[in-house]
Amino acid sequence: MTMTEALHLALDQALERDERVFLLGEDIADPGASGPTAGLSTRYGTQRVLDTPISEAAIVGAAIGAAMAGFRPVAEIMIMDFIGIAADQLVNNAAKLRFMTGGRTSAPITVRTQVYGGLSTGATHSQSLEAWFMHIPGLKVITPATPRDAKGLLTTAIFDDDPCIFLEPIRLRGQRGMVPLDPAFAIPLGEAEVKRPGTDVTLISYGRAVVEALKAADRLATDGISAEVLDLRTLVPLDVAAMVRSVGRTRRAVVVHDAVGFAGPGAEITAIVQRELFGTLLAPIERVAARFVPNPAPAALESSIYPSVERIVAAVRQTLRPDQARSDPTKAGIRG
Amino acid sequence: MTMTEALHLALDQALERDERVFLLGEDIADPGASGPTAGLSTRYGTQRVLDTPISEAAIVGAAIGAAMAGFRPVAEIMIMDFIGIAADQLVNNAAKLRFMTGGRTSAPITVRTQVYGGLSTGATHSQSLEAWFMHIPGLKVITPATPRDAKGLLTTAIFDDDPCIFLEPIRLRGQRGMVPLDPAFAIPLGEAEVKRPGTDVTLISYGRAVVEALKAADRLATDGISAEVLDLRTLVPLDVAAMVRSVGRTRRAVVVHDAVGFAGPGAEITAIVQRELFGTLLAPIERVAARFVPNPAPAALESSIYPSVERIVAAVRQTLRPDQARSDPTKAGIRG
Amino acid sequence: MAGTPNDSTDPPDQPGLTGLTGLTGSSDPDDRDDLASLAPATARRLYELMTLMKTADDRLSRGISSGELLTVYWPSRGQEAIAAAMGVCLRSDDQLVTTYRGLHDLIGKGVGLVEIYGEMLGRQVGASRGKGGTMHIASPGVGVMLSTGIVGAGPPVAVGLAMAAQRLGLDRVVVASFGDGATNTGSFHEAANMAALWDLPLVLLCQNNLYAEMTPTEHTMKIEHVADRAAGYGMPGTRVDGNDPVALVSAVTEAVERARAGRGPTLLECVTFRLRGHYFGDPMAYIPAEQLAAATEADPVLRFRARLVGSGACTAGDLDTIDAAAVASVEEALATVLAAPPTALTEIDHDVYADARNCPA
Amino acid sequence: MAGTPNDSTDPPDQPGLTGLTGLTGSSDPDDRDDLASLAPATARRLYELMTLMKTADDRLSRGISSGELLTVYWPSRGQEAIAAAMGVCLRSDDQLVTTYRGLHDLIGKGVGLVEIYGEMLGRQVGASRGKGGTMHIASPGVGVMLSTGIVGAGPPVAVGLAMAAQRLGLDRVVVASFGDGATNTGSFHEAANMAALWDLPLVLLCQNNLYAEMTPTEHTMKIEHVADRAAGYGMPGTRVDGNDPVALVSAVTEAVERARAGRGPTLLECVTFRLRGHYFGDPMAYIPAEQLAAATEADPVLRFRARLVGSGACTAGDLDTIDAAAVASVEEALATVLAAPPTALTEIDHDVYADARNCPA
Ligand SMILES: Cc1ncc(C[n+]2csc(CCOP(=O)(O)OP(=O)(O)O)c2C)c(N)n1
Ligand SMILES: Cc1ncc(C[n+]2csc(CCOP(=O)(O)OP(=O)(O)O)c2C)c(N)n1
Ligand SMILES: [Mg+2]
Ligand SMILES: [Mg+2]
Repeated sequence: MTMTEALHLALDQALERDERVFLLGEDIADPGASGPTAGLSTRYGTQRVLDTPISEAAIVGAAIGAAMAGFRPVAEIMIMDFIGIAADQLVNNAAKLRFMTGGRTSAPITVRTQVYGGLSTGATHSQSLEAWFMHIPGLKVITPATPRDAKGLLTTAIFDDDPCIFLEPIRLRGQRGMVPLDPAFAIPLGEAEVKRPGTDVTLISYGRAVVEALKAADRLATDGISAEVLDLRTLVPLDVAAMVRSVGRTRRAVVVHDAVGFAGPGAEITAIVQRELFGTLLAPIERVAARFVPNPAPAALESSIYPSVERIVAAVRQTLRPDQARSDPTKAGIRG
Repeated sequence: MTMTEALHLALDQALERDERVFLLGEDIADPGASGPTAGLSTRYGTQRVLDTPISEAAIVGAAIGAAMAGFRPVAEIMIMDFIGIAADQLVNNAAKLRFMTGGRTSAPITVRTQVYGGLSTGATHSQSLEAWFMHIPGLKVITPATPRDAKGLLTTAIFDDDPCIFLEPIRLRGQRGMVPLDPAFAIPLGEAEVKRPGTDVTLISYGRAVVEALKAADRLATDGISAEVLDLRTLVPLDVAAMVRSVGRTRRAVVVHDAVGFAGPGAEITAIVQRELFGTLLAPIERVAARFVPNPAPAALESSIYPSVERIVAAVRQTLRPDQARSDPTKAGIRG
Repeated sequence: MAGTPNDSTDPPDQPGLTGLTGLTGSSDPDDRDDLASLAPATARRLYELMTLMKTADDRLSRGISSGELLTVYWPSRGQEAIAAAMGVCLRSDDQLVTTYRGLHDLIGKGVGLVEIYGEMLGRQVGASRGKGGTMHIASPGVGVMLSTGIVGAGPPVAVGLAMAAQRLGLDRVVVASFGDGATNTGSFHEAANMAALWDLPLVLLCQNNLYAEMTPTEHTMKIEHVADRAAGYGMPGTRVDGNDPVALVSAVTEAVERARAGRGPTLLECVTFRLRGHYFGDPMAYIPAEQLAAATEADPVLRFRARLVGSGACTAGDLDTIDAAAVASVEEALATVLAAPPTALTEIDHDVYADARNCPA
Repeated sequence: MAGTPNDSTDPPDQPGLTGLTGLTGSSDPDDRDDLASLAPATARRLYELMTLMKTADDRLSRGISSGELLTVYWPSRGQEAIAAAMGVCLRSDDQLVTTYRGLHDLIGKGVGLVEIYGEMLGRQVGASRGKGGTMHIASPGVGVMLSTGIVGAGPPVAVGLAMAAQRLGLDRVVVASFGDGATNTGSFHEAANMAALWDLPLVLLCQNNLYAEMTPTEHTMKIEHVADRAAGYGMPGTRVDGNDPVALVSAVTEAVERARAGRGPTLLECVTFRLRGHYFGDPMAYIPAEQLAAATEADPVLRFRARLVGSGACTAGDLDTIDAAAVASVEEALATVLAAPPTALTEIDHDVYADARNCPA
């Protein structure tokens, strides 16, 4: 089934199985709904699949309140670029409630949000802001790359006791794959998966970029380079052991993601790996990520800012250059 | 003069010198004002130093609109934890206007905000969220550590043609130093400064943590270890050349900041330096930052989460250990 | 009732068709047509603008359907009267903040079709050299300062623009144009409060088209009239038939003059309908058939045409000439745009900062 | 006028003293005292709560001034009547969302003083084992679900709690208590709109103390009465003398019963004054001397005492006994807290996630 169908199935089964689950968001109820929620209000009623006003702060706030009272709300922020409006509720309430109340309250909400990058919708409908939420203690951040992972991770998120931000990359919505139908199927958070084994270099990735990394690995294979593709699946919790295992073997790493590179998730991954594997690495860790620019609207420009097979392959080749030491500091340009 | 006086002076001189400058924010006008804005509305009138409703989104939005029309507004977000409420305006308007309109409009605003960490005010009045804004193309991020830098950088920010986020760490407000009185005194953005020269290790820092880094350097000196303290002063633009110059010489780096470590500014700094200086480094880059936890209210708990002289010294010692290679990947624990 | 601004204490409209009953696009049959209250040149200009807007909108729809044009687009079709009224009531130095559904507003304010189409189609001749796209068109030369893709993000910026006008001692006015759904956002509230507090020269112009995306307005607010929100800020709230250009000119003029005179903002609710749904290609399955039929019946462009001819203000021939001119302008602009070079890849390297050297790697 | 809820169409109060003229803390001298409308036990309970709140507040102020106690604190002193009215009107399963200025609200809802002081002073016996601090006290066992340090952040969460009550078919009511300044936040607006839309069992209780930090309310909103905001959401808005416990009981009861009966939310504006300024130690230089004098004169605790005695409902001796009991409770709680161990350093390792293994390094 497609990614959208997998997400739909996860929501459907969660609603079916547990009265505490309800969905709220803009345009998620029939007949207007499209995407993963289409059909659900017809099946479960508009009390359990609830259209809201355009009020992102209150959508997340309301989810938090209901969660504190025992529900398992799944809030939708239609497109991730709008999540700033709900940032205060996520950061100052959801993330911190458990700690600030010494465990007396908590906010086990799931916030689903679509990443629109790649649709030519311009700079305010394209951002991938997961780095923000990684940085906030108390939140979990989930980014599936396949229909199977989407179903398994969303199911886990909904029933997880902590607030989860769940990213759905729009460019994957039509992607197909086998998905377990069992409602009990769930994938634990914090377990990366090797999506393709390899020996020469590890491509550490997540979300939409995994698809690109896999294509790059195919391309590299034709040149006799064996790339392992590690899909992190969740950024918090982060499976450091899996990264260290893989890169410990391949001794080279390239981090690939659709978020902007600068101060992005790849920075943290790189910082961890350089420390854990210092002396083992044969090359500096490279990052291939969105360029540091607001998303341009035209498709040709937009696709040029994202990780592409070409950019990934070039980065891998960089890690394979014989002499990696750059001992001449004067060579480094200003980035400021 | 103190940091507060230096900030006051920068604002005063900017108001004096340029009719386009005005200030807006909550409780910034006399007789209620305290901190850097105290006295300014008495001097320049409440049209130029304007109290606003508690409306962070509209405060920043209004600053943007006025800036588009030729003004140089300085908006205050009282405490950085509240900046989430204005995040949408910062991210989707201020940062992107110039690009989205092909240069036809721009938002040369300055957003001053205080970082309250260390005041025992608990988890929602303590955060240091500069990493968020580093990640957004189009914004500049400024973090002075001394009264002199505060004055010089704030002056530059106000007259800079791009939107600037200016952090004022509350723990530095009473710190004293020499400050040029000349209204023309300005420090260019993107130039780090060596606050203390050294040869064995570079402490890369900014903001309040610079003070701790300097203390740690003193302590290390008594043990014969010579630490260079590099104050970045601005995170965007980032002075990569200065980092490479310094670490290229010392061949060891410890990044020190008050923001949470995970996915924090130090991650980007580390990722850059490991790449620029691969093969030159004698040890993995260490990070000393706030622990991954909402700020606890009690002073004893709170101070234990921040970089301290002890933690910095321990990290430096770690970089000085003879054998840095960690070739056994199984030793690495799960961080997920 | 139609033809003059209604205040917000009118009795509630029929459920399910909120506001639509007021959408006649002409005065009550019993009354004398108050078209006569407009100067003939104004009436003609309104029609010119409305037909140009309709033509520009229809042409995009046709081009996208046929595969000739590739863009994303949120049609304004059906909301012509509101934008045309702004067009005739605003001075060129007055400023506008609009949204993704801005085509008509942009045309009304005087943005050239080449700039608009060029931006939508990713051409170097676009308002932003094609980089911003459909949702983000600005043309400060004619006062269009911002179009936002984020619902509710415009009013706070409009507050700042109005503060600037007030500070500069200029008598220019700022209009923030947005939808009914936008009034549920916190940004709207914060901005409206500030505007009233500081007596800003701002018109908060709500184009209440009865839906926000696929959700009917009555599913997102309990109140019947958006204009009722004004009381909470201490500004006047006015509700007007958004399909009646004559009523709109009167209501917009009143709000603009009030702002221009330094008497502060107005919340002006203009009740209308999106005839093509939310985005281009929207199947509109969520719109009840009778509602769509009634709205189509109330098409402001066709109604205004009939009214102009019926009242003897213009002949059908006059209006045919205007229509033909609109088609010619639209085709000419489109041809120019299609012949123009696509946005250069190197555009990415500009305009992130004033000085490109500030960009991190 | 005082003594019964005033609706929001009352004539505006005197400028500079917005609302204060209504703050008599008793009925008009001409009227019969409507104290009689309360059951004697209720009147007595109100006084008990008010004096306990005042004593708890004064004790903190004294302790901080003398250096005995070290904490940050936003005094509620002067707002006792409102919290006491909630105390007598709410059931223990009703829920409350309050703010940093929550001391009185917490006491009214039944949170123990040891939990409150313990949290403020960073002791293991605090509501959150001292980790949350003054601004973030919750005690779900008695219905206190959240206190927020972020102005405006509470109402959206209260909406969710009220949704939960409605979904569960419970007749419990949620009260969101916040200040006048909070009604300028976008969060308030979004929450109020949702609450009205869905007929939620919620009371939006605004403690209008005429200031937000150092800024008088009339500098941040054009309207005279916060209650006027209700109209924009389609809910009733009521303004009441927030220093008069009798009027408050009636107004709170009405709003709570409305919510409990499934008839939706109310915006209840209770006009009062912060007698100690914004934070403890606030020099209050920004408060006009006459305003402070008038407010001190209208001290709700002293006024209510005089009224109880004056009407013959209680003897001064009765009330002295109650006062003495309050002092004893406060001293006992404080002694317990001061003897309790400080929050353990290891508390940092708990409650970031349900399972600590989820924490990154
Ligand atoms: C903050 C935000 N939330 C959601 C969206 C998605 N969205 C785009 S248009 C729209 C409906 C807006 O309705 P309204 O304000 O009535 O304007 P209309 O489209 O009807 O002109 C929504 C929900 C958005 N762009 N921004
Ligand atoms: C979003 C936000 N902005 C600013 C502040 C700083 N602040 C704390 S209390 C306060 C005033 C609140 O006034 P009001 O809502 O009237 O409540 P009161 O303190 O008078 O009880 C402000 C501005 C904050 N905590 N949160
Ligand atoms: Mg609409
Ligand atoms: Mg107040």
